[in-house]
Amino acid sequence: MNGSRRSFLGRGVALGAVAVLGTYAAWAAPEPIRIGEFSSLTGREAGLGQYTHMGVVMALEEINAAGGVNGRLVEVIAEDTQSKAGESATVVRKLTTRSRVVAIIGEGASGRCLEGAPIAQRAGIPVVSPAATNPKVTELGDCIFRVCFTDPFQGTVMAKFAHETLHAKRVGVLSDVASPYSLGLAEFFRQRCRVDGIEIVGEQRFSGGDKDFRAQLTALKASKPDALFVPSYYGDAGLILLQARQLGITVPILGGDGFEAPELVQVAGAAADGSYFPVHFSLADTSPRSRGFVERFTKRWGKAPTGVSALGYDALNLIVDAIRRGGSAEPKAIRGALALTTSFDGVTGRISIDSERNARKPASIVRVEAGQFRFLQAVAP
Amino acid sequence: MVLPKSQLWLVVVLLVAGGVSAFSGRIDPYVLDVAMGVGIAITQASSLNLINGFTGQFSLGHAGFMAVGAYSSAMLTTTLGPKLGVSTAVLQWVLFPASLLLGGLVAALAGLAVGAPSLRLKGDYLAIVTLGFGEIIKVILQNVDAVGGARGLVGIPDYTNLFWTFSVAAVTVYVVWGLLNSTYGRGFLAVADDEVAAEAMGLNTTRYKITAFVVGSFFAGVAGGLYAHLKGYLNPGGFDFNKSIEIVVMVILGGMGRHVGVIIAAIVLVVLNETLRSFGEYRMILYSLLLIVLMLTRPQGLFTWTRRKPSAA
Amino acid sequence: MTELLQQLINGLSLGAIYALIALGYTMVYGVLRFINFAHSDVFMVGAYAGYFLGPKLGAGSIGGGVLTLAGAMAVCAVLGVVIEKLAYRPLRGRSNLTVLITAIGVSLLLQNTGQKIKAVGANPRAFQFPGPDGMTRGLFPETQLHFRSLTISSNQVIVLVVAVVLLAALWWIVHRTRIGTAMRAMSFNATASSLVGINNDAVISFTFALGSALAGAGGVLYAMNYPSIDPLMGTLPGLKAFVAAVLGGIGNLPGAALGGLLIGLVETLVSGTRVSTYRDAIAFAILILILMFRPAGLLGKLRVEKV
Amino acid sequence: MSTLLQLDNVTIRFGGLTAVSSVSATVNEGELVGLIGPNGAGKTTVFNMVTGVYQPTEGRIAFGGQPTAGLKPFEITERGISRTFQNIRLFPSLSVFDNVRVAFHLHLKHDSVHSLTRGPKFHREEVDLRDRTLELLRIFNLERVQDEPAKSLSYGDQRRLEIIRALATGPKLLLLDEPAAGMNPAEKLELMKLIQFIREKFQLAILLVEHDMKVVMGICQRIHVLEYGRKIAEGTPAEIRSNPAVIAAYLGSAAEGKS
Repeated sequence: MNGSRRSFLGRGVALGAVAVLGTYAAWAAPEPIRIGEFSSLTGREAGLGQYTHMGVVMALEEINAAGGVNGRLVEVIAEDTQSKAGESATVVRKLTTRSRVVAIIGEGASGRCLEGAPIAQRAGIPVVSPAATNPKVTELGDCIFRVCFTDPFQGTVMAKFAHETLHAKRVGVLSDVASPYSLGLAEFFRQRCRVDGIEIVGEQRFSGGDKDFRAQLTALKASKPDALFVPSYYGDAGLILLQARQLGITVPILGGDGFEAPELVQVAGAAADGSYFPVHFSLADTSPRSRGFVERFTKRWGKAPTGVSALGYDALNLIVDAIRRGGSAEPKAIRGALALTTSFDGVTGRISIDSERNARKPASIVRVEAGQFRFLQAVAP
Repeated sequence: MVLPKSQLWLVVVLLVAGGVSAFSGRIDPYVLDVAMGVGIAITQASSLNLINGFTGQFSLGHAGFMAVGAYSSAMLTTTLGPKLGVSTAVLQWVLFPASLLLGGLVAALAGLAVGAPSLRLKGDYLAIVTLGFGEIIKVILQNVDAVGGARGLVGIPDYTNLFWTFSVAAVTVYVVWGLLNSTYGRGFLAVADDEVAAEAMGLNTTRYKITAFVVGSFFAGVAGGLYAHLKGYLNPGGFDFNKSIEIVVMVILGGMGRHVGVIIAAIVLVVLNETLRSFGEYRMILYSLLLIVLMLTRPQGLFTWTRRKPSAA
Repeated sequence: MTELLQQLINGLSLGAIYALIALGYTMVYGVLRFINFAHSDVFMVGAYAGYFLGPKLGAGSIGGGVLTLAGAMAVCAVLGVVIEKLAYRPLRGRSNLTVLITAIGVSLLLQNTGQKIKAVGANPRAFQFPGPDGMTRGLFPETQLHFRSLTISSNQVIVLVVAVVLLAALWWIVHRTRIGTAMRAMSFNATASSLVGINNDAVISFTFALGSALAGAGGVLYAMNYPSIDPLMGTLPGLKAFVAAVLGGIGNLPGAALGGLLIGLVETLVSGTRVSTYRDAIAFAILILILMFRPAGLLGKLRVEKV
Repeated sequence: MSTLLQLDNVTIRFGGLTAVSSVSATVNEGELVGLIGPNGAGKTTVFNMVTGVYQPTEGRIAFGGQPTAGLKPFEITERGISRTFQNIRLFPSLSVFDNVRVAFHLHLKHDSVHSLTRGPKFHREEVDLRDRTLELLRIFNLERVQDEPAKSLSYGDQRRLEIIRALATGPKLLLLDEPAAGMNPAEKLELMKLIQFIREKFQLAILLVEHDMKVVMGICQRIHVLEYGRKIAEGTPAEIRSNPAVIAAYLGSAAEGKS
């Protein structure tokens, strides 16, 4: 994982070029538009932050290679939250006042987004979160947007899927008590199950970062479910899938978008087969726009993108699109233009921003087959 | 006459804090944010210094007391504040200090609850019990929906300002200093030096230790309240073992049982954290190397040039 | 009933790993009287050593698995000795807290360097090895053994067997060899042991080597059972093992083993119940309760302070 | 002369080991009593029971007519027993001045709250305590080193400082645990004078554990002798010197030591 350093170098070169040009032609080259980013580049959720960051950097490079926006280059100032509480508020304050950014991307993790975004809201700087799916995030204020779908959407979609496609009657739920993401998904899943008449036969909890889930799985197995819903991130999910299959649990296991990462299959191996989850962006998507993104990303970083990479890519492009449409790089104008986004053609789908500043776009459900994520069906909001 | 002078100092610091705070609108909010972080760190470190440095206990649960204070204080302002129907200024200057006090008191109660039964444990055993307590607090907060559970507590008003942070820091330093600089207060140091001898000289060592624990926890709780209203958001994960370690490091780098050294260490570590930010991923590597090198070269603490003042009546 | 039995088996194999880590804490405490906070990261290094050595030593077969385990233990033993020489030895005779902070520094250094090194990285890696057929395999060949509705993974059996073998070896070293006798002498009284001609530095180095090797074994076994490894993976098991060491009576070898098993069992049993989310809190609450009534831990002897 | 300290059939066991067995003894007001016996006879253990560090397994200890069972060490000090330790236990990081000052703790009227409000009463008391501390230091000629940390003093001075500190608690009974240990004959002579002086100046009783027969015989009015945790003799120095059991105990142990 060397994304950040290379991006740092890349940015350095770009900046250097700007600086050199600037000394000769200060009158000609207008100052770049500064956009902030705060993400978990180090610490426990560094994977999330770094993959997002790679997507952002790639979007940045493409935008600037194409001459920037409205005649100005774009600059991204990235700050690290170290996956720690208490850091987001400080770095967002730094971005809004020190770096004087006009818009902010971040943070992918809902908890830290909830901490940092209110500060941008107070400063009137629009925030676009790539992957914070917690509904509370956009409720923080009229400056907070997101390009991903929300927990209620995912939870509901997966319950509907269990009911309509898998014909499940009895389901078990295993959620992460330390993760608002997981609890949110479980909550909305349960609500929808009630509507559809699915019985929740077992509920177990774990704490993010745990390694042994056999106890919970053993208890769940005893309740004889038709399917399990395990909203969690891929790190935990890989082990859960593995241990579930080892304990002889053969029923389908459903997850959230947090499942999507190559590590899921690397850890779980064959045990990942027969699990289902929604994705923002499917590598198997055959649309030219998506295929092009995957190719360019793989070429640029030497590895395949994940969902959050695509979301990070879309987040920056959405902001730049708003600047272009609004014709201004003033925070207020950007906010206004963001709110009016309709049918923005992102790599994660056609995005429209609704009145709650959430992205309305389709999701895809994938099934893991022989270690591959196979596109199964699209679900519209 | 030493004593009016010490109180004079306190008043001067409070006035300066108030004065600077009045102009905080003109200060870069980021600098302001870091400055308030410094104030909170001074409060945390000085209060832990009373327990770990001066009384010779070894607490690894300071973040837990801080969490108790942060949540209590934030619950008061978020639930009661909107119902009162008074202006923000009134809330910030009346309700907020009351909430800080509440946070401190609840934390002090927690300190009493942890301290009283566990103080017969020594050294590493006490350390692990306090560590365990901190973890227990974290887990409980994660499980209680009323305080937001794992999602955290959102929408805490931003009442913390320069005046409050530095007033609290000044009061903490004054209290710790005042407690120690009296015949009664030398007892804390005597307990740290030799418990058996202290007891034989008629000192109720248990009471001393509990006093240190309760007072230390009180200010940790107040610091928590300030933190809550500075960040505007609380998450149980923010008060884990690593947070406690951060504060312990401040105390040890400053030199256990030094007033000024610990204050300097708190300032330096907060500022260092911000300075190293531009080093991105190398920041923590540098930080850890610095820690090791400092301990190898200046194990008595970084900011200890003079001998501890022998006596001050 | 079956569920309870199943949980007991799961708990036992988790506890055995905790016990291996706890022994390192306790041994170092025995001779140096300080908590080696970096121990949990030696455990992490052990897992990565297994990850990198595995493909070269033929992981996937029984022989290769054993070799990998031994290799990781050797790497960790060397690492432990190096850490002690560079970071702790210069502080010999300083206050415990100074050494403690240094240990925290070493711990942070290992974690963050791990995140930064390209070969390791911040992202979790799968502790799996490529097999000849292109499919990935675990460290040892794996099967599930079924007894009625009871499922035991062969890995769980391996964990228990390796733990028992290592514990027996440790017991033999400590009680039947010269260096073991020296270790015991030193933990009894360091000054006196140097007076009777024991080379305390050598004993300390040996203790670190031994403790770190056990942590390394723990790391590999842990990674084998939970095959997702990352640079921060040591923190939580390290903390639990530390609790186990104190629970058993820090400085006491059988105590550490007992404490490890107990913590593993309690954790697993709690996990399957309604209060599962309070699991870590319950583990600590039990520790605190036990310390209230037995301030020196379960098997520890309270040193009556001579007045 | 009334009885100040009374031990009735005091026994203490540690696990299976009986360290002190059924010992009875008294110390009267203002009396200087010696407690002697070979190594491991249980002398320090008796001290530890009297001062509340250990609770006797059986028997009863009374001070000034009041039983002391269940009292914590600091509560016993409050009643008027103070002590020194066999291995010096000063507060090493505190100054000489503070070592003594802290021992005035029992007579303090102020506490944590006053340390913060620092009113005139607090200040008056602090000045008063400073004067009393300095006076004590002056009597024993240690005021010149009052600002030094206690650990930097010479061995002899540390021993004396420990006695001064014990005196600052205002005891009626002072327990001295081997004060002459490690001293040369000249220093021992000095110490004997010092002990006599303290007893007269501060009007208190002293119970002295000591190995050095010369010191004990030279100053004590009465002597109790312990061997293997049992009391084998009691009497004036002259009586003890000619007591056959004592001679046997000491010669026996001396003979063992030589062989």
